[in-house]
Amino acid sequence: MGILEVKNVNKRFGGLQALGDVNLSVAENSVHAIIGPNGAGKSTLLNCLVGKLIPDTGSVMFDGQSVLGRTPYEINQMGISRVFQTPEIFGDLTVMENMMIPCFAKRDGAFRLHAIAPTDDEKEIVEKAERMLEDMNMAGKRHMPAASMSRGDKRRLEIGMCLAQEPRLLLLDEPTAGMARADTNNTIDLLKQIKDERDITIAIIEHDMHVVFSLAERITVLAQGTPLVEDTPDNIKGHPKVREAYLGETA
Amino acid sequence: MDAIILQILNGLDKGSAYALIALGLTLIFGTLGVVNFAHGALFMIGAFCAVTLSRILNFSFETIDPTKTDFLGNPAKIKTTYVEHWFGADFGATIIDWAVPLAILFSIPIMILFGFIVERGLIKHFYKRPHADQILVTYGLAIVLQEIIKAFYGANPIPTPAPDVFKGSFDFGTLLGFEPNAIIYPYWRLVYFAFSALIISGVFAFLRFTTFGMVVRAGMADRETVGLLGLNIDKRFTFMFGLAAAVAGVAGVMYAPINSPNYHMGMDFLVLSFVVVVVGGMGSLPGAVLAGFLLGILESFASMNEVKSLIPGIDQIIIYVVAIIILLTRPRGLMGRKGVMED
Amino acid sequence: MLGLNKKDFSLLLVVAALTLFAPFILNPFPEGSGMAQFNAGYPDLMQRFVIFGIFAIGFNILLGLTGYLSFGHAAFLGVGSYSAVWMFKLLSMNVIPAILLAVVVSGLFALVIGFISLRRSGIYFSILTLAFAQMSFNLAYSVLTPITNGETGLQLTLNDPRVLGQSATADGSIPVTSLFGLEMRSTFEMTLGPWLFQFNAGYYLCALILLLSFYLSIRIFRSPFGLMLRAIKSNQTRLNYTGLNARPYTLAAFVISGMYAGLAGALMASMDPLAGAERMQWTASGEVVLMTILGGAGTLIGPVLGAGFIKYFENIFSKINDTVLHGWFEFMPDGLENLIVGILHPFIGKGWHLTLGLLFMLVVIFLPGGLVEGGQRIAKLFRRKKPDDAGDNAQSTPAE
Amino acid sequence: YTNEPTGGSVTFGFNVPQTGPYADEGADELRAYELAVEHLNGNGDGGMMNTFSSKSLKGNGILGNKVEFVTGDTQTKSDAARASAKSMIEKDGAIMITGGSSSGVAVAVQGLCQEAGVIFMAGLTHSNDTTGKDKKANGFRHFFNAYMSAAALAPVLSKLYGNDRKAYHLTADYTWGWTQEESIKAASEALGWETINAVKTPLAQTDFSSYIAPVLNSGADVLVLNHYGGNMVNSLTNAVQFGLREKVVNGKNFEIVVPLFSRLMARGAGENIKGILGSTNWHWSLQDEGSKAFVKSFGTKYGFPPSQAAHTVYCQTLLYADAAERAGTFNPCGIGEALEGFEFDGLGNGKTLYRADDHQCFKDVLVVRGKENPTSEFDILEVVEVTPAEQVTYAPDHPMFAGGALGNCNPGA
Amino acid sequence: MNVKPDFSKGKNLAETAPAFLSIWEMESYYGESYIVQNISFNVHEGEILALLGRNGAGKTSTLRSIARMDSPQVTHGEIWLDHQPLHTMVSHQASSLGIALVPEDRCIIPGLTVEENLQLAQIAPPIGWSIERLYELFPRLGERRKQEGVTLSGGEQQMLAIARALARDIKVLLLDEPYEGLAPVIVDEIEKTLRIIKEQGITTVIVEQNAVRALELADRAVILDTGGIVFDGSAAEVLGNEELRAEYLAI
Ligand SMILES: Nc1ncnc2c1ncn2[C@@H]1O[C@H](COP(=O)(O)OP(=O)(O)OP(=O)(O)O)[C@@H](O)[C@H]1O
Ligand SMILES: Nc1ncnc2c1ncn2[C@@H]1O[C@H](COP(=O)(O)OP(=O)(O)OP(=O)(O)O)[C@@H](O)[C@H]1O
Ligand SMILES: CC(C)C[C@H](N)C(=O)O
Ligand SMILES: [Mg+2]
Ligand SMILES: [Mg+2]
Repeated sequence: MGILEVKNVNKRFGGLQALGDVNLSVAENSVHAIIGPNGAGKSTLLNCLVGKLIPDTGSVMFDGQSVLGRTPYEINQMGISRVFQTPEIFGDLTVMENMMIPCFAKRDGAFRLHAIAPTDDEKEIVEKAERMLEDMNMAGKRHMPAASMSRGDKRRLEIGMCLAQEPRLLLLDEPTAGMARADTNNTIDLLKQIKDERDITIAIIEHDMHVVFSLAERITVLAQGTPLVEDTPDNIKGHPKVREAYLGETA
Repeated sequence: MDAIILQILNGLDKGSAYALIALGLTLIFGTLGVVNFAHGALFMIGAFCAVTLSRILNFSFETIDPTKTDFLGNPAKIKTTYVEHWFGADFGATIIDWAVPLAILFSIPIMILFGFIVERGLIKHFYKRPHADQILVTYGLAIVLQEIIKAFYGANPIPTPAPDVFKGSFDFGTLLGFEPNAIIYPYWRLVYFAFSALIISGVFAFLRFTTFGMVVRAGMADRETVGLLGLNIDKRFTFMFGLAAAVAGVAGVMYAPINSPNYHMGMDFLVLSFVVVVVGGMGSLPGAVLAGFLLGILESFASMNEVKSLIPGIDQIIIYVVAIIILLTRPRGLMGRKGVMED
Repeated sequence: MLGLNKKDFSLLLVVAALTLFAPFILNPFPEGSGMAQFNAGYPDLMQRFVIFGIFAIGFNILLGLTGYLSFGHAAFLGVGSYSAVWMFKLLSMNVIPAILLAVVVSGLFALVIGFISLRRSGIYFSILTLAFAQMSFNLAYSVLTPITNGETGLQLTLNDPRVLGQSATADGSIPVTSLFGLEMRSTFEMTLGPWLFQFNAGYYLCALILLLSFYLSIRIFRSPFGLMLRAIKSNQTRLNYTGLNARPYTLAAFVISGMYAGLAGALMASMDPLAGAERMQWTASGEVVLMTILGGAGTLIGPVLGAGFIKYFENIFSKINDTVLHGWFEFMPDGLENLIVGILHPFIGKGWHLTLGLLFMLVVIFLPGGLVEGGQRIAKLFRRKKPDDAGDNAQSTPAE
Repeated sequence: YTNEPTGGSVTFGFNVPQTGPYADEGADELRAYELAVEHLNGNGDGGMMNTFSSKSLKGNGILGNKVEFVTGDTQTKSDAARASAKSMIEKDGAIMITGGSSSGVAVAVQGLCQEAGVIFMAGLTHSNDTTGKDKKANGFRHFFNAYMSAAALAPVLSKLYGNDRKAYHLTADYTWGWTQEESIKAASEALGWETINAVKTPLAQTDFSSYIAPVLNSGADVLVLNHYGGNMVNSLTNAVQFGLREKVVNGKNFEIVVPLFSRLMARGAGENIKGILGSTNWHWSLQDEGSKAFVKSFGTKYGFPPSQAAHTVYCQTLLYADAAERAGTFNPCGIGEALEGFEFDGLGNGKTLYRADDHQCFKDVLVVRGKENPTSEFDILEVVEVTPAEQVTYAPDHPMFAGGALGNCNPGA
Repeated sequence: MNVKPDFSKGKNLAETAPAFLSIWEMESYYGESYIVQNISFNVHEGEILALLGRNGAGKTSTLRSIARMDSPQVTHGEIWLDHQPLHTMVSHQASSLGIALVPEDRCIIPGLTVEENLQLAQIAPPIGWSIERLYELFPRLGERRKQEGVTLSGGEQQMLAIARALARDIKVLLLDEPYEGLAPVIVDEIEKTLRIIKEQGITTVIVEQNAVRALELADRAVILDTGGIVFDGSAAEVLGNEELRAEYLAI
């Protein structure tokens, strides 16, 4: 029994069957990669997990509880965090403030009428946010408005924000796309480290095979909305169908 | 029954006025994304184009008539208009009589030009600014325009009648088998209705059957990218603004005989036209027109005595009640597009 | 100090000093001089400055922080006024119960209207609030006349019960509003040479409340709550996927700003016990929007400046007439005098709207951040001259 | 007392609508005020000071004080009007406030003046309430009121339209509209008329077609428009557009009545005004000496004849000045005493009484009609009848004016 | 390097090969922040130039400056394309001269379908590939032609952005991370296409985090670091230079 159990999920957009009978089980404290051609339905599947989309049929269980019918923030409070394919951050706020918000969310829940003490007085939050920034190698940019960072930096910030929430399941949609090689490697290390230290489960979508094969313990290949195979990285690498439909010659 | 038919006619007519104003507004507000508080002023200026033309046609010279006296007892001055002087009394009088329809021709170039100037000189700097800034600047503009008109024409309404042939009313009742005079409707209001229909379909056709509409929509969503595709969006926005100003102006001209124009008539319509556009749904032309008719008709029904006695005061708030209900049941108004001014 | 950082604290001090010494600051010209026309240091206008300042500060908590543009806030101001006047009619002339009731009632109104309107965002939200306010206004004007006294406005009469006070004073007039006996309209006048300064009890009560409101608003801006509100403005999607529910935050901001409006309404009624329906009209809602943007939305002090700016024009410019102009330019040769008066004529007196409209446009075109930005630019000029002066100018403290 | 004049001058506060729909009336009021001040200070031709029955004014200011004035904008809003009046009192030291172009505003400002302890000389305000349930000891009204309009119109209506009529009222939904509707209804029903319906219309309404349409088949043969200003212009225009004037109902010509006429506003209705009956406080075509003098003085200065608004505020200014002169003080209580029960003539309305009980003037009322063949742009109304004062006088405790108390005069600080 | 060449007469920076696109002492600002710091380089007709560097190095800013976008603002320097002064133009004029940019965040226009997004590119002359031909290149887009562009999957959007650039008749193609988010097989496809384009004589500037891939494709490379040029030379040279690779590209 995995921490995340997706059963027979279907999703149609008009005439398009974006997801057809998807079954997926992600084991606790593992890294599970989902790969597949463009438009295979990977992001759609993720959207169904976090409440952005509601599947037409099927069930999604997280830690024994159904996530269907819950709002995104409720699902997040259950312990699922998500990094988007195009960075979603608080552009008008500074990097530090961006980082503080998930820390508050972790501590206070979905809503709390805060005592109107200055934010700087919330020592634990400030410290935690600083620590996260350092982990993400962004401490120097603390006072920068998030919108004026380059895109690679935005993406790293978003990952940091999700980690700051100490989620139990972290969903990453192409986290290293557009990231410089050095930072990609750092991110890989960080994710590995976090996974081990914090008892976290990671589901990752990536087109960068380097990332996939360095991190994943299991891989599901999705094609045209249905899982093609699910196996260990080594077996996937050699799988002829996968090579043909997805990897091409290079990998 | 006859009362209901009458109110439907009324509602259609009111609705066509709302629809026409909303159409102009939605070109700027729903399509260009500028919260244009000066739209009412454009409408008002249109109406004053009619006033101005009739003033121009009434330019006259004075001759002293010693047989009569004025209010202070001095010899009275008698005025003769140049138009009558040049074209003869009869034909001259006809021209003056047709001032309002003539004013349509007169107003279109003026309004387009005016729209261009306002857009180039002012609005163009505000596409990227917050909506609140747009409100401030267009509201300022509206005040300035109003005050200028007030300085020239005073604050009182100025009667601007329709040509004589349109005086009187059409007896619908006899067509439908009612007694004579049971359901009558003024000719000019019928003209107004027909005219709105014409303008509305004209604008629709233009935006529907040319790529212009698509480019402008794209430009509002993402100016930068449209520029990357070699399209000069500025020019098109300017043109759109001119078009909207012309629509507003023509609506104003046509409205002049219905209610005598005054300098703040624009403000009276402003809030209402925003409500109509938003209820219709941001970015949707058909939505704005539909909402205009819907609200017009409902307003007419709400002012029926039978309805008012049932719910006192309903005629004062019906528009707002309906607006609230529609916006709560349909998140983007009747036919709004996604992502237009939702944040 | 007081839980504020240095910059905010000095801003608070500046505001405190400004309000405290307003009777001097606003009356720079000696009585009887030509420029005395521009003096604004009389009780009614000073009260208006601070009351609309409070209104705008509250509005800014909603607009400046969450970015939700309400077009119906005047409704809460009106509700506050009506509640306060009813308190004067029924209970007593003491302003405290009136203010309390007004704040509570307007808060409840805001809760209901906010709860419904906040189901939508952007322009749809604005129109919902507008619709509610216009409904309230139209009803107050007509059907609800028994409660609101329609067009004339709700006034005190000699027949009001005033159970804890008196219906009429000994000499047969309506008692005046007071704070435990301190009459709101009592004014101490001080003559200093040709200058006349007026210190009015009502003004100082309003000023005190303004300071409290301002302090509270600084605290809100700097608090985690304020941070959440700014996050809402910035990116609601991210907020949702960070496990935060935007709705209660926006609703709280809406109710708080509604209560500020109610407070302002109650103070208006306390200074002058009349509640008119026009207070709720869309133009009144629009006015507070204009004040906030004109001053600088999202800045702490901006809304107060904007409020002062608009009220100054409404009250001072509208009263300048040709006779006054002729008075100023008397010293010139006749022809020149007439020419100048002729040029200025359209902009003063009945033309004050024109001037205001032009100024709106100029400010928003040249100072995109509102009057505060103007202040910042001036401050920068100074700082450039004195590069070592690191202390931030208090006038210019945007939220971020 | 409040703002006691020092230093040889006395300041009046002219508080009129300078912006908004009544701005033109406000402007005309201001012209008349300036004229009055000119005359009081001994400049110009003296205008009605020469025809005024009381001769205490000498053209040397008031009690030797030069008259000065400040102006303000009421915006036709109670709030703004009070703010403006307050600033005149607090900042400019005005001893008397006058003006206004709406009953709501007048009542609001009158209340303020009572509290502040200055005299309020009401300008345009026609509601019964101003000197009825909202009367104040410090407030005075020269203008006539809705009751008087009704009482003056009734005999003429009966004469011209008969006693068997069915009336349909459209009423602006606020204080003034209601009292006017009430008054006309009472007076016309006393004639034997039947009131078919009385419909309230929102003040902000601009297109009245949906209110006019039901009149067509209601069986009514008279439409009473209790509207003023833009409302009146639009509702009348709409009524004419719907062919009401050509209609024949119950064998009678359909008629429209506009109980309160203003020439300035009537211009906005253009042709539509022709033949329509109404009442007015004063008209420039009157041929008594006072009116002639006023028209001459005003017309020479400004080039067009004065409106009733100009007339009434000119009278109010003179009456105040005269009262101060006679009382020998600017103390509001002294002035009140001098005005209460004061009888005068020569101000264009014939013999007039400022009644002590409610501070309302009683004088002849003009019934007017839109002129069929105007000879000039000002020649819009013709006087049909001058209803003598006795016919429009009512008891101070008349039910339409009941409630409220005059209270005591308040001299303020 | 310090003598300013006379661009208008065709004399160029590198005297050996005639430069087609010349950037001369270009400086760009976002508001107050100085981002592109006085850079000069040449691109020759028909070549592929790889523009490389870390996150935040200023690659995107350089491309946007060349495409004459409103931000960043070029405050100093000159840009010449085929003897035409680009720096005096705005983006739509640059586009009609034959500059096309595939932006890093794809910039698919909301509210328009896939097909409309392409049509939009073909309103203003000069017009390039026909829409049908583009669908042949990216069959995925043909299938989804009636769908709203922004609801495409990430990779599909990337295809659309590239297709949109090709829909115009271009002289210079500026690609900002074109492979990002694409499945490896598709990357192979696009690489092929770029080679075809090159054969047609179109000049390409490519910004890519996958530096090896880019360098294998490119003729020359320019490496940026904090807004300035640190290397300008042949692609092979970079691949052979351990130091450069380690220092700036982490490969
Ligand atoms: N709202 C929508 N309406 C219609 N079709 C949609 C919608 N959202 C997604 N699709 C389609 O569903 C399919 C699956 O999309 P999805 O985003 O899940 O792909 P993906 O596997 O994440 O691809 P990529 O790797 O390119 O990001 C795509 O073909 C896409 O065009
Ligand atoms: N809109 C902006 N306002 C202010 N600064 C900006 C803006 N956009 C980018 N910057 C800054 O400009 C610098 C260069 O950014 P640019 O996007 O050009 O980098 P890049 O090389 O494309 O990086 P990446 O590989 O991450 O896309 C960065 O430091 C960034 O913070
Ligand atoms: C201006 C007045 C004569 C009429 C106005 N409507 C009133 O309320 O009294
Ligand atoms: Mg995806
Ligand atoms: Mg980049």
